[in-house]
Amino acid sequence: MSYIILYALLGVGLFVLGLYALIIHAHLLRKILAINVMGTGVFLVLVALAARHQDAPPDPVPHAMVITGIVVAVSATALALILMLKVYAATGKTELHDGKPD
Amino acid sequence: MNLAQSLPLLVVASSLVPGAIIFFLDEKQTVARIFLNMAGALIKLALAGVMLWGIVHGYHYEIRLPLLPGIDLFLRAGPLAMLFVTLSATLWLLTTIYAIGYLEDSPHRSRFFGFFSLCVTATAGLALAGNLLTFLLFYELLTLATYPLIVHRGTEEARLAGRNYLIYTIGGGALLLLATVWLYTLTGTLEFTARGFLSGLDAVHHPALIVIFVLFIAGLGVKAALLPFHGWLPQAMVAPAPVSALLHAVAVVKAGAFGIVRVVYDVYGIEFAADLGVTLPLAILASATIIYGSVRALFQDDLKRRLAFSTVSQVSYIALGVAVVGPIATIGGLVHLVHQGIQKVTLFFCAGNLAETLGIHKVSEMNGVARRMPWTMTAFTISALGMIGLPPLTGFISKWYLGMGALDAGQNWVIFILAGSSLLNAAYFLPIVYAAWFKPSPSTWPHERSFGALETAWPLLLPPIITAALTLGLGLLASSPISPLEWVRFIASREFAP
Amino acid sequence: MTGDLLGIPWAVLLILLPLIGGLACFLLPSLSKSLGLLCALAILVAVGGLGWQLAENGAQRYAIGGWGAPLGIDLYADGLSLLMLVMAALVGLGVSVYSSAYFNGDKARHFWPLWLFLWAALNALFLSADIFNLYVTLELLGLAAVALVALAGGADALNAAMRYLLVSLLGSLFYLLGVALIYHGFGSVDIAILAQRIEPSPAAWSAVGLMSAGLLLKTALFPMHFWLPAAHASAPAPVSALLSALVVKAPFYILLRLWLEIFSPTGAAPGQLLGQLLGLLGAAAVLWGGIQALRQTRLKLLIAYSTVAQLGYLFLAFPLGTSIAWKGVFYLLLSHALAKAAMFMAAGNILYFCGHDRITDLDGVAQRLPLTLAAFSLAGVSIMGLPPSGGFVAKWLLLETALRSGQWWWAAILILGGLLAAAYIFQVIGHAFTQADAPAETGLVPARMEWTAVMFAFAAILLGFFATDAFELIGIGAPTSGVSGG
Amino acid sequence: MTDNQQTGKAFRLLLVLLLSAIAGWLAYAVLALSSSPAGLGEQVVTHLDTSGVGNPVTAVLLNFRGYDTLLEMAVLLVALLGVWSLGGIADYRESPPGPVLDTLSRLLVPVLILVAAYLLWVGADAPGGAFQAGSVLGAAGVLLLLSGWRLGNRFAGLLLRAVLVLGLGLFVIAGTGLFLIGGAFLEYPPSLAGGLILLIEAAATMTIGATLAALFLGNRPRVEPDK
Repeated sequence: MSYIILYALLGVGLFVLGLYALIIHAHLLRKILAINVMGTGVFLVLVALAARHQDAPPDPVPHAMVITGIVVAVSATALALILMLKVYAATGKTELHDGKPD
Repeated sequence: MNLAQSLPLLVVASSLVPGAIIFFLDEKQTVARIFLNMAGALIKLALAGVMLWGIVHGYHYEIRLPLLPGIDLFLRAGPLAMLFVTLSATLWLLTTIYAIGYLEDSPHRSRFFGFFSLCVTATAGLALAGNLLTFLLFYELLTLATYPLIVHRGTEEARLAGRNYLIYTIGGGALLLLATVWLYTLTGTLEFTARGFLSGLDAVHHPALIVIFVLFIAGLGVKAALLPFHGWLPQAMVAPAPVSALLHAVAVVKAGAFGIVRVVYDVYGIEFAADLGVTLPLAILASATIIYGSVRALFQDDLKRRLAFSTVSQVSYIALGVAVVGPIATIGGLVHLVHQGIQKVTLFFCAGNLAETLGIHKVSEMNGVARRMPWTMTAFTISALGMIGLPPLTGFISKWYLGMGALDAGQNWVIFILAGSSLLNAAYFLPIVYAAWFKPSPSTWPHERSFGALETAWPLLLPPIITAALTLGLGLLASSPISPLEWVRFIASREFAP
Repeated sequence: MTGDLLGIPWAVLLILLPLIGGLACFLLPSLSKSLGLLCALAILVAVGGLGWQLAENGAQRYAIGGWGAPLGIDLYADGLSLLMLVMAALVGLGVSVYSSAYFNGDKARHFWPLWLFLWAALNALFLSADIFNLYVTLELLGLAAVALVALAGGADALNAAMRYLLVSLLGSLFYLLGVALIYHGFGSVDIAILAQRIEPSPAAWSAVGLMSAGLLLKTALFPMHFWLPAAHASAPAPVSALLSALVVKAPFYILLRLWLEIFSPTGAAPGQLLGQLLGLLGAAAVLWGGIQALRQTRLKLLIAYSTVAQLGYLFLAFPLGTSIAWKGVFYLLLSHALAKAAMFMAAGNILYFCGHDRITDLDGVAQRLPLTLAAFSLAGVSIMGLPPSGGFVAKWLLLETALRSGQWWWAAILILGGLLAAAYIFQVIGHAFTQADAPAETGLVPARMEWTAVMFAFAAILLGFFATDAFELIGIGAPTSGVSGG
Repeated sequence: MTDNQQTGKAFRLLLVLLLSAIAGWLAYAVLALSSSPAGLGEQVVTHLDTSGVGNPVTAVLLNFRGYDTLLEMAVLLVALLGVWSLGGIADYRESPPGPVLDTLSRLLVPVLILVAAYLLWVGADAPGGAFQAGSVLGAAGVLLLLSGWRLGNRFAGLLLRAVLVLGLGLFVIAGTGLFLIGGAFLEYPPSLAGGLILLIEAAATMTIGATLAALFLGNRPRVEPDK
């Protein structure tokens, strides 16, 4: 066991914190940020564990996965932000209404 | 050979194909629609005749299509199937003629006749079904195809009647499905076999078989309008008269009764069913329905509702004949399938004529109507007397065999049911007949239409006259070799062979 | 010649065709309709090719880049993938035809590339043998689906799209964390390799939990269905059809793969328990979805809740667990896809024609849109599970297994679900048959849109007659071989 | 929410407990992983010399798992399609850039482009590569947009779209081409691998940069109705 595992634990912490924020907060921007925090947590777990064997070089595969994941996260965040602005423009609210039409 | 094998399929297709084409006809293409209807009906009747001939001469007609893994869609023209096919083909032809006359100039005829044909397709299919799965398929098709006919008028009342009909029949279908699958998990086969295919099953399963029997009777009893499940039938009277005729005499109610016959004889086997002890409760249920329906009919002023409760009562004769257990009672029950159909269809034709021609809907409006419409009321009277069971009409034959069968099987109490029911039948039919012939007619009718020299349009008049003649003729010629009675004897001899 | 055709990697083509089609539609918007339809036909041919290949040679594995698992990414096609691909190809073709009439102008310009990318995501997902690659396809699918929902415009649709996006991302992240744990625990992301290596461990169990939770959320199993009705109901009609018929099935497919191949050896006891739990949630979905559908006043919401209920059926096979039950589920996937596509298209036609979809005001639809009503009703027959439809075959197989194994309560759920379905479907039909007081025609529905719906409904009905052949094809590569016989 | 503060509190407490339990369990699972055997690192190293690049991460991204990257380019494009299909924000105020921003962007943009090119080139053998380069390029685009620069009409149509699909398009074309000449899809012959990867990466860099900038703009560049 090495100190590197602490980063992985931190990743788990971020994931759960993000989840908490996603559930608790109603404001859409906070929800989007929470999703990003969760994502960062997952990436941290991936990358940190890749370096857990100190005698070997870090495993490059999780790094590649994280880069892919980041691009996906950026794309999704961009779409989410614009969608949020559109929701705001259409409803005047920064929150989701509870889905019952009319 | 191949063509002969596919005859059962052709019988089904002979109404399916015209029906499918009719859906796409424009409202104004009356000639094409009539041609398709009549061609389909005549072809079906001809095919049925060919198969009857073939069966008498020892041919077998069956066809299989794979459906589920291990279970086929299976059509087979056995003697019992042919009884029902011939009946429905004959009555369909007449009902079609009647419907063409009845619905003249009314809207949505293409839709109507399309579903009408689908109904008969379903009836022919379930008559010819060689296993329970096929039966189930056409049973559900029948439910779906009749629904648009019941709501045909598009009123709120029709919608509610349709909804009620569905609550009963879809529920019944679900029970039937459950019973069928359950049975399949026990036996691994669903094929109808003379004298049943369950008697070899381990005794451990007997309680399950009793529950399955109850499910079957409940599922089929809905269409057959057995006692707690009859509620939809009087409500469905909002439909046009030809639909009522179809529901009561040709398709729906008969399908339920026919299903009970199938389940008791060809799934359980009558002797095994008697051993399980399920026939006596069925007989009691049927008897209760007979009396209940008659009593309710007594108090209806609306003519069609009175006829509807009469159906509730009369159809249960079939179940009663089955449940009494014995060759003679079986003959009575099965032959009543035919006789009740012919009689009841006549009555509904006549009721429709009264409504269409004079605007009469109520019994209390029928005073002296026989003088205005003598042909219609003659037909009505013959059928009503048949229903009561007056010799030599067809209804008498049924009741005679039922009574003899009950005595033969040692179930003497059934005699009292029959006698009581006949009295009640007389009580609700004879006043109508009396009023129509002997009471003075009012100066005006509720809503009279003129049809020239005839008392009403000829397509409306011809079918009841033919069916009334059949009621008389089949009664008189009951012992001739081509009568339904002889055919039923042939079927019964198969079920009760030593 | 035959050998050459058999040698073509049809699987790769199935992914490339919609990708290229999407790119072409994006580059040349004025041609997008024709390009889209062409692409749909080409995909159908390719699926045919793949099916032929599978029938001749059995299950196929294709190493992209020539590396092979575990270093590279493999595509894997067996009977189950074929089923899903065929489903996507059929529904995709129909939706393309329908959309070519439904979308015009600027909407069409946005619809076609998004739809083709969504199709590419579906095909890639159904062919992937790599759990990280599945994550990428899931994201591609999710983003395209969200964008398509939002295409309807309006507050409801935007709101629903926003929620859908958040749920979709959340589900993906759960899934991805599970992938991370699996990779670090067992050193591969290839399903087949993992199936051999995996053994009960905290990482494996966490991964099972995380991935299942994420996928269940995405596939909207009760009580995680909260996002689905609004999204499916407020999207444009062809998109609703896509979402209900295909998109929600994709995460379910992944779950199925994982369940059948990786998770089943992670220890029998928790597996059994989880199976029962999934069955319970499925049963709750069947009942809840049915009751909610019955309570809806808007046609599209009714259909959306029907999807919630129908998805519930899919989970009844988990506690039953036999290969017959799985066959039932596979058939339900297909028949529900066809029937639900038909229903949403029919609803789209009604909306197009009447300008609203209030169920009580549907009077006269039977007279004015007879084909559309026929499509809705026939599709309803399959949804209710009446014979001879595909839905019936599925229900029969599930009922049979439930009764055989003595778990009669699942049979009761199946029967009750069918009754509820009948109730909500006939509620619509009943109102459609009533006579309109005053004819209020607003628009004419293009024939293409009516006929597509009818074709789908018919296909769902006729599906019942092809069960035997279909099960032979689905059985290629024995996708349920990991399942115990009892 | 204010009326139900009591239930709100109870809910929060329950949620915190639940999430703590999840966190605890996940931490336990992660800790248990610390001794699990290594992943694919060794295999990557073994095959590195036939991959065409020296940087193992780039080798995984563009060669061993190049298919993931291909799909990821599609994700990027779909996000942009989604943003464009939303039709932009009507009341998005564009304030004129202040002098600092203006000057800074003039100075920074050329540098950023240079950095991007360097990152792209160096990615073959050291940390760097198309995504890093693309994001730097995207940052340059964002800076330009912030300082009021807009794409000219001549480029806002087909040309822009061509740049946006270049990354994915070239990837697909290369992959298909390779499989037409007899290999597997995306199977680079070792001799060509280095060049092909650089080519694909260059295209991807431009596309990523353009896409990110376009995503930031949040709206399809308007084309005057002149065609």
